[in-house]
Amino acid sequence: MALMNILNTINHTLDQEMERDDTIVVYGEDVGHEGGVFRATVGLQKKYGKERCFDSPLAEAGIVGTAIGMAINGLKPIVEIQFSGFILPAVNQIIGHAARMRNRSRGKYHLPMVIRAPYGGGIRALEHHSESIEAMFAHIPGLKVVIPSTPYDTKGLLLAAIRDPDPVLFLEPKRIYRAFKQEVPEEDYTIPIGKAKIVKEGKDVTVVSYGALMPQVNEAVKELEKEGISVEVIDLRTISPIDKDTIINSVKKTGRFVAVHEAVKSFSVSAELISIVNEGAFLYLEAPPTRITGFDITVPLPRGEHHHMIDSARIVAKVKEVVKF
Amino acid sequence: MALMNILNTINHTLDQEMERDDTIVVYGEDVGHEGGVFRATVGLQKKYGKERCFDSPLAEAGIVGTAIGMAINGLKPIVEIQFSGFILPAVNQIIGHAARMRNRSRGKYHLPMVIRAPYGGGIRALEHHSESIEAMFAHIPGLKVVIPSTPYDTKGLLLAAIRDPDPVLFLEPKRIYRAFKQEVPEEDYTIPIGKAKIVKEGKDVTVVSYGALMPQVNEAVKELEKEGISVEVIDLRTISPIDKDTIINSVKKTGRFVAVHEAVKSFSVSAELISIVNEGAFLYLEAPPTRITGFDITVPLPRGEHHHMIDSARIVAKVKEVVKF
Amino acid sequence: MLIDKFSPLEGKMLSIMDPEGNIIEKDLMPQLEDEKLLELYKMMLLTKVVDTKALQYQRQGRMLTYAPNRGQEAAQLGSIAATEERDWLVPAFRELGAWLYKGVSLEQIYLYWYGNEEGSKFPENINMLPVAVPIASQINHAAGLAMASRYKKEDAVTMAYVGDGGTSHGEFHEGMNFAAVFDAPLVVIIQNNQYAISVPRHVQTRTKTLAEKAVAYGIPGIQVDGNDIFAVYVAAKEAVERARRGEGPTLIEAVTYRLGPHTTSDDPTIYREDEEVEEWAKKDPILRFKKFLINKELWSVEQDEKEIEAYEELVNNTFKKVENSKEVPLEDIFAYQYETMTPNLVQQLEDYRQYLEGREK
Amino acid sequence: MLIDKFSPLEGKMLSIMDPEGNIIEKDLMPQLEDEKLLELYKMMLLTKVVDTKALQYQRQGRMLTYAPNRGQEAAQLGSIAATEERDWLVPAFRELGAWLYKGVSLEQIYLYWYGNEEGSKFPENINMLPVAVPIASQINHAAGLAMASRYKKEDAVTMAYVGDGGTSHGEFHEGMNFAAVFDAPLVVIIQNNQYAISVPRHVQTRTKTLAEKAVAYGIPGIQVDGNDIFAVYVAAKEAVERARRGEGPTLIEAVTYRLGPHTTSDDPTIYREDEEVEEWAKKDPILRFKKFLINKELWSVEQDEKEIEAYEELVNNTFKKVENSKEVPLEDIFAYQYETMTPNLVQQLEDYRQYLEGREK
Ligand SMILES: Cc1ncc(C[n+]2csc(CCOP(=O)(O)OP(=O)(O)O)c2C)c(N)n1
Ligand SMILES: Cc1ncc(C[n+]2csc(CCOP(=O)(O)OP(=O)(O)O)c2C)c(N)n1
Ligand SMILES: [Mg+2]
Ligand SMILES: [Mg+2]
Repeated sequence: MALMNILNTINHTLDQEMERDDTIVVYGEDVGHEGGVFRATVGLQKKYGKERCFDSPLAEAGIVGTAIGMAINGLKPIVEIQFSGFILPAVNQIIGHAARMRNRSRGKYHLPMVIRAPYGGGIRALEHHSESIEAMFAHIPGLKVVIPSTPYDTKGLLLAAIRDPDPVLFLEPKRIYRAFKQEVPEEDYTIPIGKAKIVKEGKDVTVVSYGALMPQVNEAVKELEKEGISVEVIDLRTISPIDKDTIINSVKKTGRFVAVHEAVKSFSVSAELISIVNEGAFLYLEAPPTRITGFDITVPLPRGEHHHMIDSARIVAKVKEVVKF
Repeated sequence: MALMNILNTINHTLDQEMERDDTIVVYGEDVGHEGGVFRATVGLQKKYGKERCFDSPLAEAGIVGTAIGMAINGLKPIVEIQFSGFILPAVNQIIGHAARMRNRSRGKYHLPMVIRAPYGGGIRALEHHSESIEAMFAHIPGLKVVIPSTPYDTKGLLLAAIRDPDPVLFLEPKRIYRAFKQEVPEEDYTIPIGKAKIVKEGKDVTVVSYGALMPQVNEAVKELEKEGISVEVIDLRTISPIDKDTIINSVKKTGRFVAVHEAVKSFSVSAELISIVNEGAFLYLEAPPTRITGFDITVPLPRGEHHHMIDSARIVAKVKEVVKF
Repeated sequence: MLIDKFSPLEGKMLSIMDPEGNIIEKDLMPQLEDEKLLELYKMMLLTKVVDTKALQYQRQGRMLTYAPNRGQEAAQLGSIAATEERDWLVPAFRELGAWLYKGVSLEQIYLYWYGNEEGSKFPENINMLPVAVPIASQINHAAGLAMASRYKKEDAVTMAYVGDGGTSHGEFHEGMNFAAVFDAPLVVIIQNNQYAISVPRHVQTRTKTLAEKAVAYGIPGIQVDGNDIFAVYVAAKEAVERARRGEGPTLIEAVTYRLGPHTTSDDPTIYREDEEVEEWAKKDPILRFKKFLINKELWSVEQDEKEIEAYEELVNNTFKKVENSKEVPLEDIFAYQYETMTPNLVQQLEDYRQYLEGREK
Repeated sequence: MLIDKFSPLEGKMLSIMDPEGNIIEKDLMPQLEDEKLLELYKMMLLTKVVDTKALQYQRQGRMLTYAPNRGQEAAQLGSIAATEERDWLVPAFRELGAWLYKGVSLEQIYLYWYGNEEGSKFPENINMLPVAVPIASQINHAAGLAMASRYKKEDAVTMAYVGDGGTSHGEFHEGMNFAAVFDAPLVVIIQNNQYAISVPRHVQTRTKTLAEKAVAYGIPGIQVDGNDIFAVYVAAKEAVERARRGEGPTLIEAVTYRLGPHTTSDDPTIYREDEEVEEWAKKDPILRFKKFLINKELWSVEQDEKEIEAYEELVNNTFKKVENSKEVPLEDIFAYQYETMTPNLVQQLEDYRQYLEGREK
């Protein structure tokens, strides 16, 4: 066991798994010698050589497209897209091919590959460095989309992603990369993809969120509990395939539902969550299932971004509203 | 007035507007000499010259990216993506730039451009020729997404799209390109983007759909009315910005809601519709708002595609279920 | 190296056999055994029959969209013949000749064009990717396959195909560059058939040749007469050997012509003149090879006719099987999205089955 | 044409002034008036001061992420000086010198790096695009701008910038090819500063030069000493004139070096040796130009010091203004998504305002 933040945990997990499995190769822009702009892959090239951890040319379709070829030819590539905003040039490969190769070849080829990308705002960055576009990929059959929110989960989910026989988009909550530490077991463990976590049981209202917003949610919940509101908190962990059962069962118990995410509101993950709640727990609803999300705008540059970011006070206010309904 | 199908109408509308406005240029793969693989631009090169209607190299980011440059420099490009499945290589330009140039430059630059792309399945085509990925783009602030379902609407919406100061993704229901004809006025008219159409008033249930499925919906409704169920039918016409008011007002009246689309179910347009209904008409709901959609799968090749396509019988069955709830 | 003698920048193109089947570059003529020559020729014939028949079936309303390759047989067979069984084939979508050479059954090929994913489930031992419909995107897969072979220290080479139109795409650029940077054992064959659907080659790019695009990746590039099976073979062989020795990728432009329509939905008379087609018909790669073999007394007109007849029967019988094949079962459209069906998919399938049952009643 | 004498395929690079400020290619020396020379030099100095100060502010925690351009002043000013006011500038993101030359106010530039979109709202008369963060994507915009100029029969030229890393991207390929096919009046300057963040030039591509990538588009490409303002200017001038005459695009590789970090978040000591930086510091483009001017008795050390001091004051004052500028108003993050706010946006803004008001109570 060691105390680690999310970033350390990614590095530790890649390291451990590369040691165990020499079909793993790790690459992307600045991933090799430098160890990534966030240092997630630091030390791996030194330890495993340039063959297994290397810098690629600056070309995202090239990165993902070659990974598809490698995965077909017996390797397990783990590629990094430097920021999720730069995944867009690779969308033809991800949506057009990675998600489809198994179905296209009726199972002859499958793609054990992971695409890692830091996502989300709140780091006072330049344009295209703050996006939350998980909904786009969750909409695509054949992909899995995972977002951890703690160091412990990061290890378990990343190992599960690497060992998954299908392509996994692993979105990393970069705002909380170094926000806090947790005991992360040295030994090998996986957390199943497709299972949400009940972070805290409660009975008045269900709050579902994921990734970089979980700390705000947890803070809000503390506040709410002080005021006598019992909140059931669910960390989705996997956006797709989504864990309907956990959500529906929770809402059957609480009768109230709030989804929280940073991504823009319309056509988002929260829309799907609200639909799931309707489909599975309509008769239990005591208030309209609702959502706290980013506005329907391009993430603003830092001098305007704070307007757009969600803090715990907003969550508290909305949950109270829902409980009072 | 002339009887036209959707495809003729597109050609007629482009022609009329090119005549009126010589800042319009029309291009894309096979768009010039041949007039497009569907012949939507046939005759335009002959009439307006190679300068205004031309073939481009085979490169979708190039097509959309150059259109952005042209729109900034005083032109109104209307580009064609041959099939919506091939829009993926252009996503970096569409989402990363087209949607953002106005905001990025605080209004100095705006992009009066239209991206036309035939979308949807049911034409027994090769892979990547049958996708419905409107949700991906509807999720992106700064874009507008329009889908007509009749020749009349096609003209009004396409003219509105061309004259819109912001980029519009104009998705064409290729399955019904030639399915039926309608009287289309010779004169100039626009249909406002962002307004849904109440195709038929009704009082028992609201059915919302768009594009190539509207004929199935209308057929289903005839069947349902025979059985004494009064259906309010809404054709969305614009996916984004979505017309909440029309939907909410309808559900306030009917208390029941069914969304119908061809696209896969999860994280789709119907999810947003259900959320809108919850947010705006929760207390009026007499049954869970629900949806009939494609399965969460890659569109199958023709020998399996029929399983995936939605026919009027499925709509009838689902609506009855909702009405009986 | 050939490339030193036939630099596209100097306007040179490699050809070995003229349209009359005469060998015009004796020194460069590959030493192929008679058996191999006949094997290749027969495969070209078979390809032609399979292709012509597919078009017929389609015209009869019995086949779906099909992409003919008549005219490009030498470009395909000459190149793929330079590879070994362990090598990888990465097609674009029009490489019928190469697929047949690689051992894909005719039944599977027809099944694919008949709209059934089973057509792309090649037997375990065939190292070949399914058709990549998004133009040029396969070049990145090919680079990755080749990088993996290198990583595993296997000596397999990847041979990938792309069209003249495909060279304009960003994915072509990225894949070529990756392969070059990582010395990947890759050979890319551009089948320059003069058109991308209706768009002629000169609208695609301003360069004189497509082979010279190799310069941008620091690798050899050569233009060959793509209707001359020997020219294609010799260039491909040298490239394959280079790749196998670990010296990196090569770009080969095979100058050829699509004698048929782009696909069965295409009407080529809109964008090209009959005279142009006739000119190219004279350069027919099969005719040329036949003349050569007849000159060499390895083949005869009678044998040719008999062989074609036999192929026609084979093809007709196979197509009937495909025509009578079952539609894709409902389960199958759900079963291959992931290794294990998600709960969502399980439920959607179950709900739909129940609905269908209810409907039957 | 210069390109005929300095072919990158023959390993030639154009330089006119050596690191000591001596003119080594007298014939090629451009005829610039003294005034112009001083204007350019002063703008290089200003660029340097603006850059150095931005880094300082950032280290003091007063500035957000900033991308320094120290060392690349000649590559930027030499090229942009070859354009006219009506021409278009399409930056990547590190072209401070070119922006200043184009007339963008220092205040706006700092405002941009200070995290405010207003920094990219250039005055009506400045034909310049905002920073394009997605690498190489701007080359397609540039091709489109240039195609539009041609369509409108205006003689404006577009000058676009891209990095060495950017040349690997598919968008570079597509934009270059479009520009070439449509004879667009475009000049693309590759600022080859040897690194893409930490990735050295030789990992980016296997070619010896980046200029030779022009071959793939059938257009002229030339490599110039990017720290020699005259070499850059002469090549750019020729290219601009070619473009203006309607002869299509040119690719210019300016060989230079980023003396500072990639951005303020970058630690270059991880990936490069001090000696390398020192070697390049000797080739400093500003020093070199200064020596030339002093030799020519157009400038003196005293003037230099005075000028720098004046610039420092200007820069400090401007930055203070930026530092004291208001944050972006809530309305503004909603107002520019579309020409007219959608009902959805109106409602979201209204709801949030109400929430904020409720919170204040
Ligand atoms: C990315 C992408 N854009 C557009 C298409 C539609 N399309 C199919 S084939 C084709 C032309 C391809 O031309 P070329 O590369 O020369 O190959 P050929 O068809 O001549 O064999 C086009 C535009 C596609 N399949 N993929
Ligand atoms: C499409 C894309 N991928 C990745 C990045 C992250 N990134 C920013 S700058 C940079 C390196 C750019 O190198 P180069 O083109 O040489 O320009 P330089 O920074 O040296 O000026 C990278 C990878 C990006 N901005 N855009
Ligand atoms: Mg072609
Ligand atoms: Mg660089």
